[in-house]
Amino acid sequence: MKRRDFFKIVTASGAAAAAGGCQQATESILPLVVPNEQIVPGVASWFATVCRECPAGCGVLARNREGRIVKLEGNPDHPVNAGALCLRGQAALQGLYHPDRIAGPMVREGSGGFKTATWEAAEKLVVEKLTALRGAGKGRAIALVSQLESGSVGALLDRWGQALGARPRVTLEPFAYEPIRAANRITFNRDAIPYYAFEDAETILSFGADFIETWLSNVGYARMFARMHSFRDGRAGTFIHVEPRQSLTASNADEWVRNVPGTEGLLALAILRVMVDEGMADRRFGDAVAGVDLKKAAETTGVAAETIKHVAKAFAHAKPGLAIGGGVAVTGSNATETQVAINLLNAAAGNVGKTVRFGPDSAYGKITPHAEVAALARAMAGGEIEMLVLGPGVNPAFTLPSGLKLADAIRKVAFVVSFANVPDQTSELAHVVLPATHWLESWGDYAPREGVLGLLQPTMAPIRDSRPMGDTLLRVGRAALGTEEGKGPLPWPTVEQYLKSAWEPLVKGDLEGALRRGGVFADVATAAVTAKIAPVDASPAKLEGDAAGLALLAYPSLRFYDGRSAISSWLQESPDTMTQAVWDAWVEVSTETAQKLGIARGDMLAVKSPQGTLELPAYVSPTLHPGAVAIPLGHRYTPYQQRLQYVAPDPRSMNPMTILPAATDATSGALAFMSVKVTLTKLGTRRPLAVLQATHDQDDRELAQHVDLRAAREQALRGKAPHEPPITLYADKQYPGPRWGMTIDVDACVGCQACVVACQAENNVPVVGKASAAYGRQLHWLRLERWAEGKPERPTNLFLPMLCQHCEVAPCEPVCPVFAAYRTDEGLNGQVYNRCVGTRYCGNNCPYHVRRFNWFQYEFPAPLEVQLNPDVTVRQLGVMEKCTMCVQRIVAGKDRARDEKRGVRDGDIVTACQQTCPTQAITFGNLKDEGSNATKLTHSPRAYHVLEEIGTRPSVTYLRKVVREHA
Amino acid sequence: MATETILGVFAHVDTTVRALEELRARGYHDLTVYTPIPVHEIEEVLERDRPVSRVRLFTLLGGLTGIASAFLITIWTSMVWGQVTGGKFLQLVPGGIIGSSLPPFFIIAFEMMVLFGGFATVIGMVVLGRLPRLKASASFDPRFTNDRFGVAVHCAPERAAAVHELLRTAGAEEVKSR
Amino acid sequence: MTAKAGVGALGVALLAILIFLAVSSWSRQPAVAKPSNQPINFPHNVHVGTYKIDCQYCHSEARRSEYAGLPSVERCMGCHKITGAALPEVKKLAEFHAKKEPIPWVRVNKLPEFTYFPHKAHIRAGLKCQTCHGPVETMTTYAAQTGPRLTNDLLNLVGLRPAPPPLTMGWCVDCHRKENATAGRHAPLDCVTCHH
Amino acid sequence: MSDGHSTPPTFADVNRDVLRTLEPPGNLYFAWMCVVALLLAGFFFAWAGQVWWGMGMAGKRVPQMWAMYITTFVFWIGIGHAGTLISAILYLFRARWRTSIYRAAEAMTIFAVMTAGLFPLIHAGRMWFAYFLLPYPNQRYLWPNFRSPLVWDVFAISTYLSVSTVFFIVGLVPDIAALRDASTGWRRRIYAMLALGWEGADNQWRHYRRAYGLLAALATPLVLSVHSVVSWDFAMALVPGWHSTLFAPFFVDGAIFSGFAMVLVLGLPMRHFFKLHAYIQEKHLDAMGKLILVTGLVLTYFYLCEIFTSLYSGEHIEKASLFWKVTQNYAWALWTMYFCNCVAPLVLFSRRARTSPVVLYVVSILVLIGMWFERFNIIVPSLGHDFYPYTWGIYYPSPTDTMIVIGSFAFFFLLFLGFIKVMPSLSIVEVKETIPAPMREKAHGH
Repeated sequence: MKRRDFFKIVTASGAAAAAGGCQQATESILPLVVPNEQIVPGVASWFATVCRECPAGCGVLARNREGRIVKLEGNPDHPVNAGALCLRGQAALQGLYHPDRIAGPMVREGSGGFKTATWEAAEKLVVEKLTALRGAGKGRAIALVSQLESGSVGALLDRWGQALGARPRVTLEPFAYEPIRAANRITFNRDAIPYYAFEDAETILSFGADFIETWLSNVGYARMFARMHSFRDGRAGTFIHVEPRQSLTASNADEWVRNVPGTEGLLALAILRVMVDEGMADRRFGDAVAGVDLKKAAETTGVAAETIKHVAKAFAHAKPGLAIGGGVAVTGSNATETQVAINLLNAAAGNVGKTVRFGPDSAYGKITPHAEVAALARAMAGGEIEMLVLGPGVNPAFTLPSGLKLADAIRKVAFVVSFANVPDQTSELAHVVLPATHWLESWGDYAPREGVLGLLQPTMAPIRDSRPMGDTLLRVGRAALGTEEGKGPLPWPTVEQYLKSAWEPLVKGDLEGALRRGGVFADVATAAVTAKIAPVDASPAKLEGDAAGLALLAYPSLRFYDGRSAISSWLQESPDTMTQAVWDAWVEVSTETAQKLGIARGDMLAVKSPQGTLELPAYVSPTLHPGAVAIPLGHRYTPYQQRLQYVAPDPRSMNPMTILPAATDATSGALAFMSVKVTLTKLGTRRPLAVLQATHDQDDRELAQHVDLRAAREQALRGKAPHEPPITLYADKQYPGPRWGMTIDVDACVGCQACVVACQAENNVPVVGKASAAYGRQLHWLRLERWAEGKPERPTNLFLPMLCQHCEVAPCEPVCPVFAAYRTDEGLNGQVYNRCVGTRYCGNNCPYHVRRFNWFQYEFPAPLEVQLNPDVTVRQLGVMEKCTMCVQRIVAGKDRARDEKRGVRDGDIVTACQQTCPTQAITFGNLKDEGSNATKLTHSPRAYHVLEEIGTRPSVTYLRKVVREHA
Repeated sequence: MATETILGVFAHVDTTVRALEELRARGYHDLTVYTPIPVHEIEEVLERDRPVSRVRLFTLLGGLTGIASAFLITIWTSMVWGQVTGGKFLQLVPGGIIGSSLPPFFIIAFEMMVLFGGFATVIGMVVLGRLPRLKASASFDPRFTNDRFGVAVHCAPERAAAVHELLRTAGAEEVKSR
Repeated sequence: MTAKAGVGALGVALLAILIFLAVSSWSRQPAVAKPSNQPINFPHNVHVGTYKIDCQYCHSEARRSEYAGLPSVERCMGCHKITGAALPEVKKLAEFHAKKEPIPWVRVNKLPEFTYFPHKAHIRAGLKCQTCHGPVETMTTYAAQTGPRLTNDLLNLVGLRPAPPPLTMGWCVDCHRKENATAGRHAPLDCVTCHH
Repeated sequence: MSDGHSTPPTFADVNRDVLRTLEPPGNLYFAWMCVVALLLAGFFFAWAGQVWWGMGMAGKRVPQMWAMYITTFVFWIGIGHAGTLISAILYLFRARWRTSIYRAAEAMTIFAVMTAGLFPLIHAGRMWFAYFLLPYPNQRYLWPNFRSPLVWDVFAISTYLSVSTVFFIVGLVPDIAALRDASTGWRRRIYAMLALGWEGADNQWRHYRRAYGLLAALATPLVLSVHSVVSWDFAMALVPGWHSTLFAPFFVDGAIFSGFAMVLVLGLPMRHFFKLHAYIQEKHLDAMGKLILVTGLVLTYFYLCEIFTSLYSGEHIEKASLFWKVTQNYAWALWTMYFCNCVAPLVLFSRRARTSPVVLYVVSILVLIGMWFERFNIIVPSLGHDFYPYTWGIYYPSPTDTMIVIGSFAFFFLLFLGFIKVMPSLSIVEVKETIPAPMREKAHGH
């Protein structure tokens, strides 16, 4: 298995690694003892499973080489993501192969640290505790907390709890969208979170719903959003977004309405008011908005009356439209009211049943209400709980407001069992750690919404001494109950048997098929609901703390969700699209505030709330509402803590949760993230942010271009003007075979960074760390640029995925003294690592600066090196590298075609970035084949080349973004 | 037949020249003249019946070789495995050479011309000047690299006396037979 | 004097040749590890030569994978349960099988890490294994006789030793060119086909 | 002889005076050598670190993938121009004042080019594969890319080094012969070997003069070509601020400019310490001063052209690059350059300045600084603000960078200081040619 060799060599001596090779160590190669039918060495096999990085539950295909997973891709058959995957899903591998993964069971000795133990010993402790408690009849003192498990696994956990007489299980998800449930109870009398049919909407009116980042199911909804919004044969939907901060989602809006934080509800009602007054909605809705006066509303919300009016028009005239709420809009003390108002908007516009579909309800509806979590916290603090069992993926000590005092409460619990497989803030408080297998190593199932059941199967053998939580619980449960296998309430020997028996009725004998498809998928009929119209309290959200302070917007991070993904160094290094910052958290401060306090980017600020203070570097943003500061959730320095790799760990917390009170939404009792006003003070020290993009101003260079919707329509009708051939003295190169090319639709790109991480995973791109990244030494082959146009306070944002343009007249090639950079016969710009001497001339001469240089010998700390793609060379220090258009996939695709004795067809070869793109902005294909999608798109009137005037004649064609007239 | 060498050591250029003129007049042509520096007057006398140094021939040939080899290697290498760089390439097709981009090769050619030419020149000088000589010639005297001029006359022994006389009258500080 | 110069020139020329040989052979990637003792003395000549077993019977991955692969211990035992079970070397095999342990074969052929060589494509093109691996059917223990090292180069130069398949890039390219020219194939000559 | 102005020296004086420069050096010399050796040690230490840990040890980044190494490389190549210019071109023009300085200048040339030659190696990410750039037959059938300016460099610089060295050695032969005849013991034996048995016989002189002339004729275009080729490293690239047809003459002129400055920086102390006033006279200084002045003015003209063209081009990106250089982060470097290269040499309009060693010395130092910054300004700021705004950035030199750049000077001075103690730093023969040949009847003399 030759591609594995370099692990030894690289770790041994950098100089001799990838291209040295003069020395030869004898090494042994081991044959299998018994051949494994599923695995042929050197040939990838794929296993379908479900991504558990967040509750969205996307389908995943895991690529297995020689028994190890090297890449994750979306499952095309899965109804939620249909082949796409977000950056967090792509980075799940880093959790699987995390260097800090817990090696085996650990037991705390007295008050001191952990010491490793055998499974038997560790389980024995748990059993003893369980039996003792049951013996004392204190079953209720046992609490079981897990992440959202909507399928049979959840049922098993509940059954375990009942069998032992424990408290009802608590499923802990910080982002539970309870107010939506509550509001639906009120308006539609249905306790559920519906399916929002973006694809059918003409206009989407979003109140803070960050559906491109984290809201409900970001991949699924981003996909559907692209379908309704991106320009296709002359038609394109409209998207209006209301939020005090320009989030990534907001920056994709055709119109971004910046409102005073906490006034979304009022704004919604004002819009409804206009609709009623102007006869765009049924009179009956009048009583819902009886108390709302447009002028006053305009003042309080800080949104001009005209804006409200025309938003109302745009929304009401859409057939159908869709209004959604989420993010900061529905996490205030008035969250439920806000969502009720939004529901009324949908009802008034007649969207219910069309774009708002009850029936295929989201699994989020099954999350334990926050009230119960709070109750559990109180119980623990009161000493009622004597045994706490924490499932993998739950980290309440980090992901819940410190106002709940959860960490202290947990410390009060006599016996805490954690199933975490990577140490986190909560497992540190445990007494026994029984590392559960990573979801890629486990059996399980997950139903993201009604009718969709995804099945999890082990895609590889566990790389650490960890066991499925289910198995452990079954074993200790039986031991505690004194029953043996096959009998009693917990008869199943392992969770695998349990699941297979549970699935039997669903898969109807065809388990193989179901596993191959990745689950059992059915359509669920839309349930009819009627809206109850009642007056809504339109008062803005109440905020604790200094009245003169700034509203704190703590928002879920695109990259880390609630922080569970922060262990991935890939994600730490993939920039936040809006700020382009990596490896650090920041507090976003509006320009006005910055000027008042004399703050520059990188100045350390103390963010003070009644709960405490948080010290973070400032990021000055011209777009943020002056009355607010924003801090992303989920940031923590965790990658490779034990090795102190990549970034100097900072003792100070970066988690806004530490300054949030235990505030709740009055009506639903849901956790309120927007609940406090903070004051800023400048500390005088600095912590420069690692920001990858030097400037967001294109300086009139038209790198990312846009076209007006009307113009785009005309062009689409007229077609593209024929492109005159370039003038040259020399004969052009002829391509005997195919000529590869790529098109990227800037209009479809939503800037979600999935492609960046996918590329990193596919091409063995190393992680360089904060210092290097800040100094222009990041190695991403594909980078996602944000270019801002127009007024700085409300810019039009253009997202430009920039990768090697594979120019036909490539400036990098002729300057290379050794032909390491050259033009292949298939129109690629080849880069031969083992020929490269490292003069870096090509890097200077590339006008796009997409060439990356190996400044050091970058490490892949064990066991991360196991993830490396065997088909891609790991580059040695001192060589140039860059996007190869996944040449290894091209080779594989041609090989497959030759096996089938045919030529390469369109779609045979899919690059990693294209494969994972939720909005299908990227198309790869043969430009000589007139029929290929890529070629068709290059003929589009919107097609252009970046820096065309230089005459490099790139093989990557971009399609202009279509901007709406009023944007 | 045995010849004798008579060496005259001079302190001045004009005396040396006078001696040479005398010698030539008397029909002595087998002379070796040692000077610390090249002196016009002396050269004039000596160069009268000598061809121009053939070093320049070496230079010419060297230069031409350089040019030829440069074009050979550049063009040949881009034929045997011509990679396309920046859309430029050099390819042999039935119709002849296409896509050719020769200009850069002239630079190589120029440099190689100078290199080969230079080396050839020195080789020429060494070979024609009978260098390197491993041991000093009989009639050489260390002073000749400092401030003295030497005239060594190779003649038949019987005429030695006459040469002695001639050199002394011409103004030699010292005359000796070797 | 001129004779001396001639000798000197000759010396310089020889030196130049030696340096060139050293540099060029050093700059090549050794394709082959030095022969070493295998855990089991496996006689290819018996299996391939005497019993005419097809290479791909044991190296069965060759036709479908990048790697030629090694026979699983199971497969070896398939025959050796009965055949030659008494032989000492076969006993060793039986032990491994009994212990359910893989056999730690010492690797012989190895291309550098930056070179992608798929056996599959070459088998598909009908290439004989011997073309690259030498006359395996005659080898008692399969270990490459010679790699492209300076000593071997010199020995080959003076014809004391037949040049083995050197598994060097130039050698690959030669074959690809020949095939394209004569057999009208489309063996790729793009650098990135093998170096990516 | 403290004052050589009264009576012209005789041939014997010349030998004596020149040989005197080879006498065992004093403590000052050794002190100098120690400093130099120390810096050199640092240089190799830094280099080793960079090879071991990677190019990241130097402050390079995107977009400045080239920075101080190439800057210093071009600087030294430039220095390497005066020598051959003086010895070849001025020889062809029969500029007799060159004789007293040309030997030192040539030595300087060779050592400067050797120093410069280190930098491509230091700069390469995998210098252990640098031999890929040489066209040598190999089993891979791979050859260098003759379209790459870097390969032109390889040819130009290696040619320049070899030809200048040959030229230098040829010039040395008769002098070494003189040394041989003046020295004894092992020294004599070594010199005897190097002198190739030179005797100053008419036959030797005859071919010698011809060969020397031809070499000069070959070297002259070479001098001009080398720095043109180096300039094409930049001119052939797309980078705004590089992509200019102006570069070849611009670089050559700059090279001569800095070269002469360096000749003075080395020559004036030699004149002082070795008491060579008889040979390096005021008229020589004056001539050098004039040359510096002229080349300086030409350079100023080129600067103006550069600015004019980029303004006149109407190219948005070109202009943006220019304005950024003039006003933003690196402006200080640019203005330093303008002062040192355009303003400072103007004092040489006065003859008194041209003949005052102190003034000349100060101006020369300024010019050297200025010329180093010229290369810096061409490379670093241009790259820092080129086509693609996303990657605009500022380059910060790392300790490794600095150590290696400083060390290169140490390397150069080590070679030069060594040279002046083993070889005649004045050409015995040519100096003799300049003074009247000894005549018995003075009336009949020249």
